Amino acid sequence: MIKKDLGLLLLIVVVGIVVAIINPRFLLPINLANTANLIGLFGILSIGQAYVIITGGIELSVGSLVALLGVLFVDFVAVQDMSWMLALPLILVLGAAIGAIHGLLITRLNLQPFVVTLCGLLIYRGAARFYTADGTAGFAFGQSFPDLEFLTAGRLYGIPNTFIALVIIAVVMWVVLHRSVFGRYLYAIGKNEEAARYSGIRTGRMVMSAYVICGLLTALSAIYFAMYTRSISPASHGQFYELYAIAAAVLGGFSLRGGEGSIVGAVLGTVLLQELQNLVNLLGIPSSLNFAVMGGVILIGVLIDQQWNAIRAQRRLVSAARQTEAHMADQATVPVTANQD
Amino acid sequence: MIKKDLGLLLLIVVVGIVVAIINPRFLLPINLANTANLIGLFGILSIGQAYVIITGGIELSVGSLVALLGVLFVDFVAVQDMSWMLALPLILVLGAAIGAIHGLLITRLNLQPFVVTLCGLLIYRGAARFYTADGTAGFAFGQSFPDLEFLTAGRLYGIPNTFIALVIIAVVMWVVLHRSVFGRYLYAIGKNEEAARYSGIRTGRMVMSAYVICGLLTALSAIYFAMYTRSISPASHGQFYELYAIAAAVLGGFSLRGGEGSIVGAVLGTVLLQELQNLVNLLGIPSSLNFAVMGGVILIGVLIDQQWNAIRAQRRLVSAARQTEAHMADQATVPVTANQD
Amino acid sequence: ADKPTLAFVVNGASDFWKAAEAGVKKAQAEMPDYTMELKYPEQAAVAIQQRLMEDLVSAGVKGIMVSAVDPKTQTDGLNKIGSQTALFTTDSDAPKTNRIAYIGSSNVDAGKQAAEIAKKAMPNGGKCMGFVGLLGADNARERIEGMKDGLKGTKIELVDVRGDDIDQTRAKKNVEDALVASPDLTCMVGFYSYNTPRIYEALRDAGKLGQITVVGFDDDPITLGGVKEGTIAATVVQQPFEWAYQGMKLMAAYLKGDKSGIPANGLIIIPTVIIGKDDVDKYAANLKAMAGK
Amino acid sequence: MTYPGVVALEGLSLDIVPGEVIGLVGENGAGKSTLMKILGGVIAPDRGTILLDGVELRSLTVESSISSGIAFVHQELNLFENLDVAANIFLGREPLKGGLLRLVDRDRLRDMVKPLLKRVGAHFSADTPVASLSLAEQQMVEIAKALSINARLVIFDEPTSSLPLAETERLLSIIKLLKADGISVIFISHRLHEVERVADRVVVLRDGALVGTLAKKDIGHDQMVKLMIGRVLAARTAKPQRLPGAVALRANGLRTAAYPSRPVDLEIRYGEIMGLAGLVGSGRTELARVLFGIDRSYGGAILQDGQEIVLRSARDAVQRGIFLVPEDRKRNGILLDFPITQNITLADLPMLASYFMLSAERETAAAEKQRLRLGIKAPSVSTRTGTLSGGNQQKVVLAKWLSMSPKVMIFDEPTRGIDIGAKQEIYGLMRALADAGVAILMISSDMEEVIGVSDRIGVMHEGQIAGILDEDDFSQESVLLLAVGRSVK
Ligand SMILES: Nc1ncnc2c1ncn2[C@@H]1O[C@H](COP(=O)(O)OP(=O)(O)OP(=O)(O)O)[C@@H](O)[C@H]1O
Ligand SMILES: Nc1ncnc2c1ncn2[C@@H]1O[C@H](COP(=O)(O)OP(=O)(O)OP(=O)(O)O)[C@@H](O)[C@H]1O
Ligand SMILES: [Mg+2]
Ligand SMILES: [Mg+2]
Repeated sequence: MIKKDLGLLLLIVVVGIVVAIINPRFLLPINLANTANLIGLFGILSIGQAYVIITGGIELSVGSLVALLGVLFVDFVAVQDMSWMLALPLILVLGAAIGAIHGLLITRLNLQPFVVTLCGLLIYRGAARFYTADGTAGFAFGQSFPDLEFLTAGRLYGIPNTFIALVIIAVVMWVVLHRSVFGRYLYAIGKNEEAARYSGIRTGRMVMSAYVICGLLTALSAIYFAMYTRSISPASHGQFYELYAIAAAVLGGFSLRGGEGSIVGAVLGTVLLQELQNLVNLLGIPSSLNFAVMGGVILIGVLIDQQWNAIRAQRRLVSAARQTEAHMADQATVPVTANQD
Repeated sequence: MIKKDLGLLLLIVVVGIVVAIINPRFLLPINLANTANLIGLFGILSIGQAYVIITGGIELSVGSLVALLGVLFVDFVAVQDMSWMLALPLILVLGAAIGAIHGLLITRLNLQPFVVTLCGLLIYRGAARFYTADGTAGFAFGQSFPDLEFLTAGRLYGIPNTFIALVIIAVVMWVVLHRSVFGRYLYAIGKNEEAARYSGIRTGRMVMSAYVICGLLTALSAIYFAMYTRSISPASHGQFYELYAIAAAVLGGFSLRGGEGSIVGAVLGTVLLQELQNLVNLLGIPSSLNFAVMGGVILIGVLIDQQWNAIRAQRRLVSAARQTEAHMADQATVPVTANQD
Repeated sequence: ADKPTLAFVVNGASDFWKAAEAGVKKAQAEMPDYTMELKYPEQAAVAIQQRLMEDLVSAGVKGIMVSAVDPKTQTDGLNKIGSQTALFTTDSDAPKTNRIAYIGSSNVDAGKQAAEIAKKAMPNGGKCMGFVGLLGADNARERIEGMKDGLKGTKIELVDVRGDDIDQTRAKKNVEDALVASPDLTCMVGFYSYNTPRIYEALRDAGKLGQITVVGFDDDPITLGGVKEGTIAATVVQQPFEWAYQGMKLMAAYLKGDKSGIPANGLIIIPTVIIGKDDVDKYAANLKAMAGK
Repeated sequence: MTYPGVVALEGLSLDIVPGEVIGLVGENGAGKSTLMKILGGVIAPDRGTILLDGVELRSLTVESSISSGIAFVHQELNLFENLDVAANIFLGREPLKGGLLRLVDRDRLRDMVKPLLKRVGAHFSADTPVASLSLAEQQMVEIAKALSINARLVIFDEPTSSLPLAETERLLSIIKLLKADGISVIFISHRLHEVERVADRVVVLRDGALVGTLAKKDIGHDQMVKLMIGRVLAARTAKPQRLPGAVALRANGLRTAAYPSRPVDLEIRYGEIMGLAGLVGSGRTELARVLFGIDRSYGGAILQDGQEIVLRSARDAVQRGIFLVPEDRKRNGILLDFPITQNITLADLPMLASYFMLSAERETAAAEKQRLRLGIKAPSVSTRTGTLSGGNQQKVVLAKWLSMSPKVMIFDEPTRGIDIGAKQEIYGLMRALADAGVAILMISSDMEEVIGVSDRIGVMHEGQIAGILDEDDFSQESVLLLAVGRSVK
């Protein structure tokens, strides 16, 4: 796992160096900070998605949720004059509740995650559009919420607060996934849900928690996105973000079959994707190719990973065979003594 | 299986009756023909998708392919002055080739279908946009290809030729999936690929064929779509069509875990989805709710199906228990003789 | 590479901007000591456009002319860009930002011109159905609003506007469904550049060309063809070529320190024009010439 | 043939003459299945040759293996639940019609399947969906499938591990019929008495090598065991060290999904091994699942230490010290991809963790302890569990529960597919547990096992306890009579 993450890190660094050589402005603090900001926004989404993917599920409604929750947040704060200190937790709770509903439908009613969240994708998008009657939700001119803005779009010593938030969340979620009992349960469920249940794990609750975590992080990210764009046209806001999140997780080594992947990988996957977007803009590559570059890199990354694994498995096989032969030679006398027993 | 299809048919008819009562113009031949035309277009996509889903795979690049192949077809015919008799098979071959590449990556290099086709989604969209430099590909005013137009957008006795094409394709594909050896192998692979391999089935080839079929049908559909809109802006053309196709298949009883579903179901799923879209327009429901209506109906459909199955399983259990009781009473003498051996 | 770069950032990929591209090219030809480019964001979304502009600023662009995706609420983002580079707006203005000037036309006025077309074509009144890509988008709203305004007090009514989310298949089906749902329609309005051609084609398929008054926007070749044929009453065209051409020159001058081109109110309005049957040939020829073909 | 970390087979030669039944025995992981998979063309050997009638078969694939007349009943079931019986039996060899379209000739297929089903004694029809068959019935389909190949050699890899009594007898007589037709058979089983009855020659594998061949006259239980594990096993079962105590778990009119209309009454006492016998589908597994909280009950009550308890999930049962070693190991027992350690600690993580945080050291220590205690054969506790042999995998499942403190342990077919040596060890472990005061319920379809290990035997018939036998009444016949719904005496 750690080797895989290192490979990804290396790729990120190499791409960075190449871009910096072609256009040194890549390394300007302002550019790095801008990119870090977006890494923060998308990284939080990816971590949420990762929690669902680890259980063998998938959450396709992320993009629509970013739109719906973003619309609601902006509307609450800018139009309904609700205090943001109230609106923020409200939105988080809403995100968690939606996650819980998905989890319930999946674990209690045994529906497929793909189907449930596909319906979510359609329904939440429609709801967001209906809520604003297809209009845009945004802050009026001069409307300003200094504290909220500092928290969501501000910078600390030049580092965007969203990036700091990502780092904190990533550390916490890393510990939870890789060092806690809950995390181990999620891996077990992803590998073999039934066996996990037969070991006394309440798999339903665990899976539900994963969707709740995803909903919660998505809601947080939705607020950040809303404060970044400060304007949300519900028809297009957040479109395809679920694909970005899934792509980042997959690049980071998550298997959609469940039970595999690391949080570090998901974050690095996000970093690589955002670096690529930055690169397309900085190097003047036609933006029509943006998607193609992203798709190409993911495909190549996954291919290399796969080939790498295949080669390693091959090698392990050969060396194992050698070892065993040696071992057997050593042991050749043992069965005879056993025979005298 | 057939019971499930009947349920769906019933739903379609009931919705149709309700709409017809509210707005009798729903039943006008012209409206039916218009809707049949779109059912033809989307139905072909759904059948292609169904072939992939039956193997336990998924094809996410459908929408992007519709854009890329559509752009190429229009460009060949309208701009490059290629004969459509040449361009049409060329596009079909291209679609099949792309399907074959997906199949190869999935079966030979063991990549996950979701990942491969997600990359396809990104790459083909980018390719289409790059090809026209983000412009629109379309026929010039008055440019006309009577034969091609008759075949792709014409009507026979008021029935759109695309719908006739769908019926023919559905029948052929039904026979192939439900009556041929190949179809049986696909079901077997979808349920348990390893066991299928143990039975001497060349699973790699079979899965690849499924993707080729999907690519081919997608290409055909792309041509139909291109001739329907007669103009393609590659950035948005065909967006989300993969979701429509998957949704239709799922509504029609396909399981994304593979090995389940019928062609009739996929077609009926398409019919229902198009009926819903038609309904939104005819009843003057805000277009922003279009997606939400679709999502809601799919969710409800899947839920009913699931509950229905649960109830049926319960009943089967009880009746099975009764049967066994009767059966055991008959057999009570057999094992005793065996014991004397 | 040391030449100062000027960027024209559009709001999404669309043929509409092809003319602007030609305008940028023409300006570039006249001013070789600048690098001028036109940038498409890969999606018509605020976040992505904002990102694109930030990256351009990072890349050292000296001036940006932008058609903001959502100018009303994008204020802060635009101000951020405006504080780092010379910012101009086009297509739709963002007057409350620190942009230097706006060059473009007024969508409300364009809507009013569409009303003029309808009034002229249907002196006895009628019932119109509108079609648009994104119902919520500013340009759509302003055009619809302008048209409704212009129709006030007449017997012509804009009964509904159907959206299609920029899905051309749905755009055409919406027209077909409208023909079924409301048989008493006498006129159709295509608010986005691709809506008019879809109306044209759906009417042709239904054999209703000429029976229903079509009011168009923009200059898709099919639209112009229809106007010429007489089956489309007329179309309201903006002049993105001029926006781009004049805008680029203005920016270049501004960067050199020449601020004479900037009016006091910061608004440079290049009016939209109605292209009817009589003007269409001239307009098409002009278009071709601009594109340098 | 090598796998990562193991040489599964090494320098082995074996020849088979027509009409001969070869019994192939060996400990778990001896390489029996591997050898057969090579013959079946499923995996390729690293070196060596296979000769048929003196002609070398090169690069054997599944198809060429089938076409050269080798039929195969795999150890793990390979059926497709979404297809019907007929489709399963002839999958890959369907009768065709319709020329290039390659349509399935369904009528001919049905005609071809009918006699096969009759031959294996199945009472379901050709178009029954496999999903609705029980495990044993599915095994019959597998056997019918092997028979459908006009084979010259039929390989049965532990066909009886999920077949009880009557069906086992049927299978043994089928093997005799095959032999009479001049068809060779390789019969792999850990139930040595079955091997004794059918084999003309017994071949014994140990650690991937052939360690001995027994001619018909030399075949005997002890000889086979000696060759397999290199020594003679001590007396089969140890006697209980103490008298059974109070009732630990009681089912009071409990109804399960198998027979919702039939209540089960059963008592399990501390310190005893309660055997539970019965025919296939008599509802034993369902009962175990309800007692372990996996399935809900359809009525009745469960009492632990005289108190009624409600089990909403397996976790409720685990917390009360009621553990289940499930029937289907791969599906319910272990995570093949997890290292041994994580499988062993999975159920006990909260105890091994502090403040919900895992401790790798404590986990490894706990696992290492169990590995030594149970003698799990593996390079280390960090080995992937999926690479272990069946018996060792079963020990891992046991280790999971033994590392906690069981009060009631339910074993569902605890020695299914496990070699004789490991069986003895598991019997020993069960007895030791009982002696330590644990109440044990052992569901088994192996008659020898039920009679040899239990202190009392409950027999289930159609979802109800048909009778309880005390040690003095133990006999194959009385168990069987109860199992088919007759009364003893
Ligand atoms: N896919 C695999 N990967 C790694 N090792 C394997 C694999 N399959 C089998 N082995 C190993 O090869 C050896 C032989 O296994 P095999 O399945 O042939 O044993 P067996 O004699 O059939 O045992 P059993 O009686 O338990 O079925 C064992 O040590 C096993 O762990
Ligand atoms: N997963 C299942 N799906 C459908 N039917 C099942 C399932 N499990 C058990 N059954 C049915 O329930 C009945 C009781 O089965 P159960 O497994 O409880 O019996 P058993 O006595 O344990 O038999 P076995 O020796 O086969 O395990 C059988 O008729 C069986 O076909
Ligand atoms: Mg084996
Ligand atoms: Mg059982």
